[in-house]
Amino acid sequence: MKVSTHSILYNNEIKKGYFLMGFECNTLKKAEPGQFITISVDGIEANMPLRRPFTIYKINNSTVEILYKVVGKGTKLFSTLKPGDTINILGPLGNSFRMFENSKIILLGRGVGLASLACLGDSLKKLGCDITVIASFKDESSNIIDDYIKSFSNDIIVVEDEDGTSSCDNVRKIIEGINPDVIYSCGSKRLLRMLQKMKYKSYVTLEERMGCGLGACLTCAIKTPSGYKRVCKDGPCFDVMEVII
Amino acid sequence: MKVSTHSILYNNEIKKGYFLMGFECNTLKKAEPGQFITISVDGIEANMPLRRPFTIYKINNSTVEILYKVVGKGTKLFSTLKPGDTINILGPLGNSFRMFENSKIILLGRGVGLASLACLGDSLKKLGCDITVIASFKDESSNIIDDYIKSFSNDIIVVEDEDGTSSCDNVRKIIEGINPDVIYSCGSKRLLRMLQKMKYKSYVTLEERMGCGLGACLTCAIKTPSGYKRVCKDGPCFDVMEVII
Amino acid sequence: MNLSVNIGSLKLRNPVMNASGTFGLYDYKDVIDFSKLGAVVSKSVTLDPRQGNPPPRIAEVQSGILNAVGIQNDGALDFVKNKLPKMKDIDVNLIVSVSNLKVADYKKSTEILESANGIAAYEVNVSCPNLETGGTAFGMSCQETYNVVKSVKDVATRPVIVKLSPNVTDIVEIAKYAVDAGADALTVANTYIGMAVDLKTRRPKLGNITGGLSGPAIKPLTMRLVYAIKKAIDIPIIASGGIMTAEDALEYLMIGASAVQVGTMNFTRPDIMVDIIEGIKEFMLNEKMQDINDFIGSLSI
Amino acid sequence: MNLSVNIGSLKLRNPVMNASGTFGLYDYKDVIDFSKLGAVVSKSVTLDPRQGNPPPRIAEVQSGILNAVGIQNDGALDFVKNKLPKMKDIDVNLIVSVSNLKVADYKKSTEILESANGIAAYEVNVSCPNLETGGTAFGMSCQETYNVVKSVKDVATRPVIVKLSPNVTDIVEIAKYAVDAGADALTVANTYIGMAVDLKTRRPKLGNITGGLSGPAIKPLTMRLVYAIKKAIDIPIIASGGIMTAEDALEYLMIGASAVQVGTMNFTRPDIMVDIIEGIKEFMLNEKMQDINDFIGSLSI
Ligand SMILES: Cc1cc2nc3c(=O)[nH]c(=O)nc-3n(C[C@H](O)[C@H](O)[C@H](O)COP(=O)(O)OP(=O)(O)OC[C@H]3O[C@@H](n4cnc5c(N)ncnc54)[C@H](O)[C@@H]3O)c2cc1C
Ligand SMILES: Cc1cc2nc3c(=O)[nH]c(=O)nc-3n(C[C@H](O)[C@H](O)[C@H](O)COP(=O)(O)OP(=O)(O)OC[C@H]3O[C@@H](n4cnc5c(N)ncnc54)[C@H](O)[C@@H]3O)c2cc1C
Ligand SMILES: Cc1cc2nc3c(=O)[nH]c(=O)nc-3n(C[C@H](O)[C@H](O)[C@H](O)COP(=O)(O)O)c2cc1C
Ligand SMILES: Cc1cc2nc3c(=O)[nH]c(=O)nc-3n(C[C@H](O)[C@H](O)[C@H](O)COP(=O)(O)O)c2cc1C
Ligand code: FES
Ligand code: FES
Repeated sequence: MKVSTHSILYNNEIKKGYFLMGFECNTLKKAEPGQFITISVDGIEANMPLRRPFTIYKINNSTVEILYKVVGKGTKLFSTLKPGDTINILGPLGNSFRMFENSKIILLGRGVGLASLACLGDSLKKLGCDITVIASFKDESSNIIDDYIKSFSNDIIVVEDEDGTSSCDNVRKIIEGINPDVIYSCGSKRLLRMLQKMKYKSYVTLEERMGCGLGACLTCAIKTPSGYKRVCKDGPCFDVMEVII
Repeated sequence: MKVSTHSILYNNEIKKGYFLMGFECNTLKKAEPGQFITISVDGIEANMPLRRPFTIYKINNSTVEILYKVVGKGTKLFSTLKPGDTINILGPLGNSFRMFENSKIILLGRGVGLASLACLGDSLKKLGCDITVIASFKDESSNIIDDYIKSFSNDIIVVEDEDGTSSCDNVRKIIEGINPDVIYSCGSKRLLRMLQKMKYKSYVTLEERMGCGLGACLTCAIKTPSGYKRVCKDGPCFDVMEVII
Repeated sequence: MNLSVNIGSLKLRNPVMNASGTFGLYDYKDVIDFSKLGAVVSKSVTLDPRQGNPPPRIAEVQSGILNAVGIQNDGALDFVKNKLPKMKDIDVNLIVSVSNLKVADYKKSTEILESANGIAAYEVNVSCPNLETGGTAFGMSCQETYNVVKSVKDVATRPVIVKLSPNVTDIVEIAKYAVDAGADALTVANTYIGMAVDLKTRRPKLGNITGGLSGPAIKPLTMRLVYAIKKAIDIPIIASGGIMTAEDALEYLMIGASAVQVGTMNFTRPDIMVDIIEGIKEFMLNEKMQDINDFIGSLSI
Repeated sequence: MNLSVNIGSLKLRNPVMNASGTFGLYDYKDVIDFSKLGAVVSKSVTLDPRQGNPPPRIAEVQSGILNAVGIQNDGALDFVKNKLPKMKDIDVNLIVSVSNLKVADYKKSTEILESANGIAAYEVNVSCPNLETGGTAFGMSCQETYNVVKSVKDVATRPVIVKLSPNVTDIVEIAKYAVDAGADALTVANTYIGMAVDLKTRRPKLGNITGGLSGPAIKPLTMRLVYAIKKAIDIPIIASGGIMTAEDALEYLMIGASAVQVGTMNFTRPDIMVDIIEGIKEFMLNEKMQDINDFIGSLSI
């Protein structure tokens, strides 16, 4: 794990409000699925002192990608960056997902949370898994499924708020229909609580506001049966039974 | 006087660390010599909430120019702006120089202070004055005399720290040799104090740190025999006998 | 859509006004349309003329400024005679800020202002250094705050708003004394004492060495003060500290302020208050809100 | 070129260290070369383990952050048993921050730390809410500050640095009590109480509602505190508040601090302290300065 400055290779709006940023970064080459990086917003101008965390979306040799949604001041600023501009990166950070071979897998992503499961899907595929993506979106405008996600998916099921298919009830039925060995989830506390009540082995990657990203400041606490844990160091990947949401 | 946003036409480094910025601005068309504008640095990001004041360097119909030196965070940021970028301008502000017709004039400028006398020189020339510029610089690298200044000057005398010609003694002798009707000065408190002791009618344009620029906040105070005055509203142009430096 | 709010018996057409000392009166007619504002607040007026502090009086720091003007003004009599008449035809509530260095002067200057028309309310600034006790502000002591406010209330026929100092261990306690002395509302709060130095000259950046910190940097601090006072005391509060956008203003209203003052950001954009008022309207429209008073104090804990 | 400074009997190889709670110990070995730092300060340790405040515990504000971690830690015994040994081979002065919610606990936790090797000094954090008197910090009262410091000094054989709370009317008075109780040095200061809310959710941004403001926004405030204490009392001061660059650090040294702590900016750049130390060296080189101690307190008024 290292702090370093990198040139942006591309930063494309793949869908209104969603950007795919690529940069060269050797230190991230060996990052594992579920790990994340933090990016400094305005550096030592420090109008915005907190670094922003993003899951690694894709690693292609030394080219690393993140997929992010513009939600506030920081991501808005990132969205204006152009190829050749530099960003300051810290990573890889956090633990990674426990992975399984030759298993029946569901990746259950809500909104941009799906981006946090892409790298994992890619790796699981290489381990011989059969992968169904259940992608939950508000509506078509936030559907971020791209060729990369398609490349490792055996099946992709899109559920949406607009037509009611994204209800917990419906998602539960879909999952039970598939009867997977393992579920990985990101992006919805509602779905997480549902998984906690289901019988399947399930993992989740969590988001919490962060200070250091390195395990030192204890600001990224989430509740667990054994007290507070740190999303940045003990996570961001947890067994769903391990967290209290 | 108005707040308004304008596109930059050009922003050229005319000499290392000195920039000439031009923009279209109708409301400044009728500004008078010695008046100034203030420019907002980062707007309502407000990491740098104070607007920066600059004398109008040149007015050419609706194209207005300022000549500025990079000295701190604000001017550094300005120096990165490109044609098409916008700046927020407030002005014209302050009083203007009292002007005389058909007179023998000295414009005595120190460093970038000379920029604050250019517009004045241009106007005085049109009033039939004979103009000698005495330009005092640290060394050749800060000599900002350009074609515009040459265009209204009958004579230009450059004095420098390097060869000692910029000493008060020497400048006094040069002035006495010319025996002008009126002297206008900017950029040096040392030269200002010298002028206060000489017999010539002299005016100065002063700089002080500013809040509002509009006469309301009383932060831009300078001492005068009749109490504090406001550089932004009672000035920036003063009779040298009117100020205590 | 209703934007009007009440500060005690004072009715404002909307909750946005300037903070004292950061905005002009009649001479700002070119800059802003006064009839759009909730009120305007004058620069603080003292009984006797004051010449103020030596320059430099202002310095920029990260996301804020320091100032040490030293309440330069021509005195209460001059204000009534020469400044007030120029406001006659301007359609806006005028709140006159009253400040002094001796307790007795507060009463006298209020009496002078009482003799004049065209004033909607007083804002009593207790953040001035108290010369009688060696330079700490009245607003840093419960008893002195009480004494100052009482002396103004004794003669005032108009609403009295007390502007508190934030430089205290327990602002709630001081607020209670102000209210006990008869304050009709509180402005929370003035500037925070700060300092900046210049590495090159190795000198302080202000002639007065220390000054008051204002601007976006202080918003979280003043937010906490407004929240603490509102929780403890039932009195209208005008929030003053770091307001830059309509969102900032709305945040203060949400935690219980009845109105807000914009200070430093008038320097950044002299017409910013109009943008803030427009932004509040837009928010209400988006949230389908009929009356801003339904939003005031709507924070859920 | 000499960068080493003394904090009482504690000798530092340079004046730069981290602020408590914003930096890791042994687990930061990958991030920074500890042997380049003047010292490292541990996260505050309490007698009993504390689980801390509900999330969210951090929020960003303009040029700063709010935090309300609530001194989560595993207690003094665990610190001595499990954390301290891992620091054994790390070549840097370790200052252990001690905090508590009851006066008596300060003495007990110091006794536990006294039993261990590898500690260079204590930093007594009096900014914790005092449970015995209803939640205001020890550091907001002269007498309680005195009691806490005295109880640590009674058992400490190592230098005792007292970290003051800035949330007070008169910090100089409190500093005097700390010094009277035996403080060998002061850290000035902790975070400023603040608050932030979210317009969308209409809730506070912190689980604890209020939190401590830190970062560049507070620098002018803490500068003033350092200056005021230095003028009044002759004691070594470690400055802590808003340091972002070598210039910021140098400004604090110029007004009289003997060393500085970097807090929030470690989040922005985990290796920033090394840059700050390099920047100080560069400044000394440019100014042809042999000894940083000649620069300390060199402000001219
Ligand atoms: C481990 C992790 C992985 C993430 N991966 C992705 C990803 O791959 N793609 C993506 O679009 N987003 C991801 N996020 C969320 C992303 O970090 C936030 O959307 C982003 O920080 C918002 O910044 P902003 O300045 O635009 O928003 P603002 O609201 O202005 O941010 C202000 C502060 O809040 C913090 N913040 C805001 N939202 C969140 C959040 N949801 N979680 C944590 N901190 C937050 C920011 O870090 C910043 O400190 C991830 C978050 C975490 C914790
Ligand atoms: C009436 C007037 C006319 C001016 N005209 C010119 C001009 O034509 N060309 C030019 O190069 N410069 C001019 N200046 C000076 C110019 O305003 C400053 O150099 C500039 O504001 C520095 O900004 P900064 O952010 O780079 O420096 P910083 O030091 O980072 O500025 C910080 C703060 O100090 C203020 N400040 C810094 N230096 C000065 C100064 N000398 N006078 C007033 N405020 C200052 C800034 O406004 C800002 O508020 C003028 C100043 C005044 C008052
Ligand atoms: C230059 C300046 C002058 C001020 N003068 C006064 C004053 O005369 N009386 C007063 O009560 N407050 C005065 N203040 C404080 C402001 O009214 C306001 O309370 C403070 O600046 C905080 O708000 P802000 O962050 O929006 O600026 C002054 C502030 C500034 C910046
Ligand atoms: C997340 C966080 C946790 C902190 N924890 C402690 C602590 O445990 N003990 C303490 O004395 N100070 C603590 N502080 C205060 C810092 O040590 C420091 O004094 C303060 O942040 C001001 O410095 P800065 O502006 O450089 O951050 C903490 C600050 C932050 C931001
Ligand atoms: S962000 Fe600091 S411990 Fe997780
Ligand atoms: S800058 Fe406000 S009065 Fe001059």
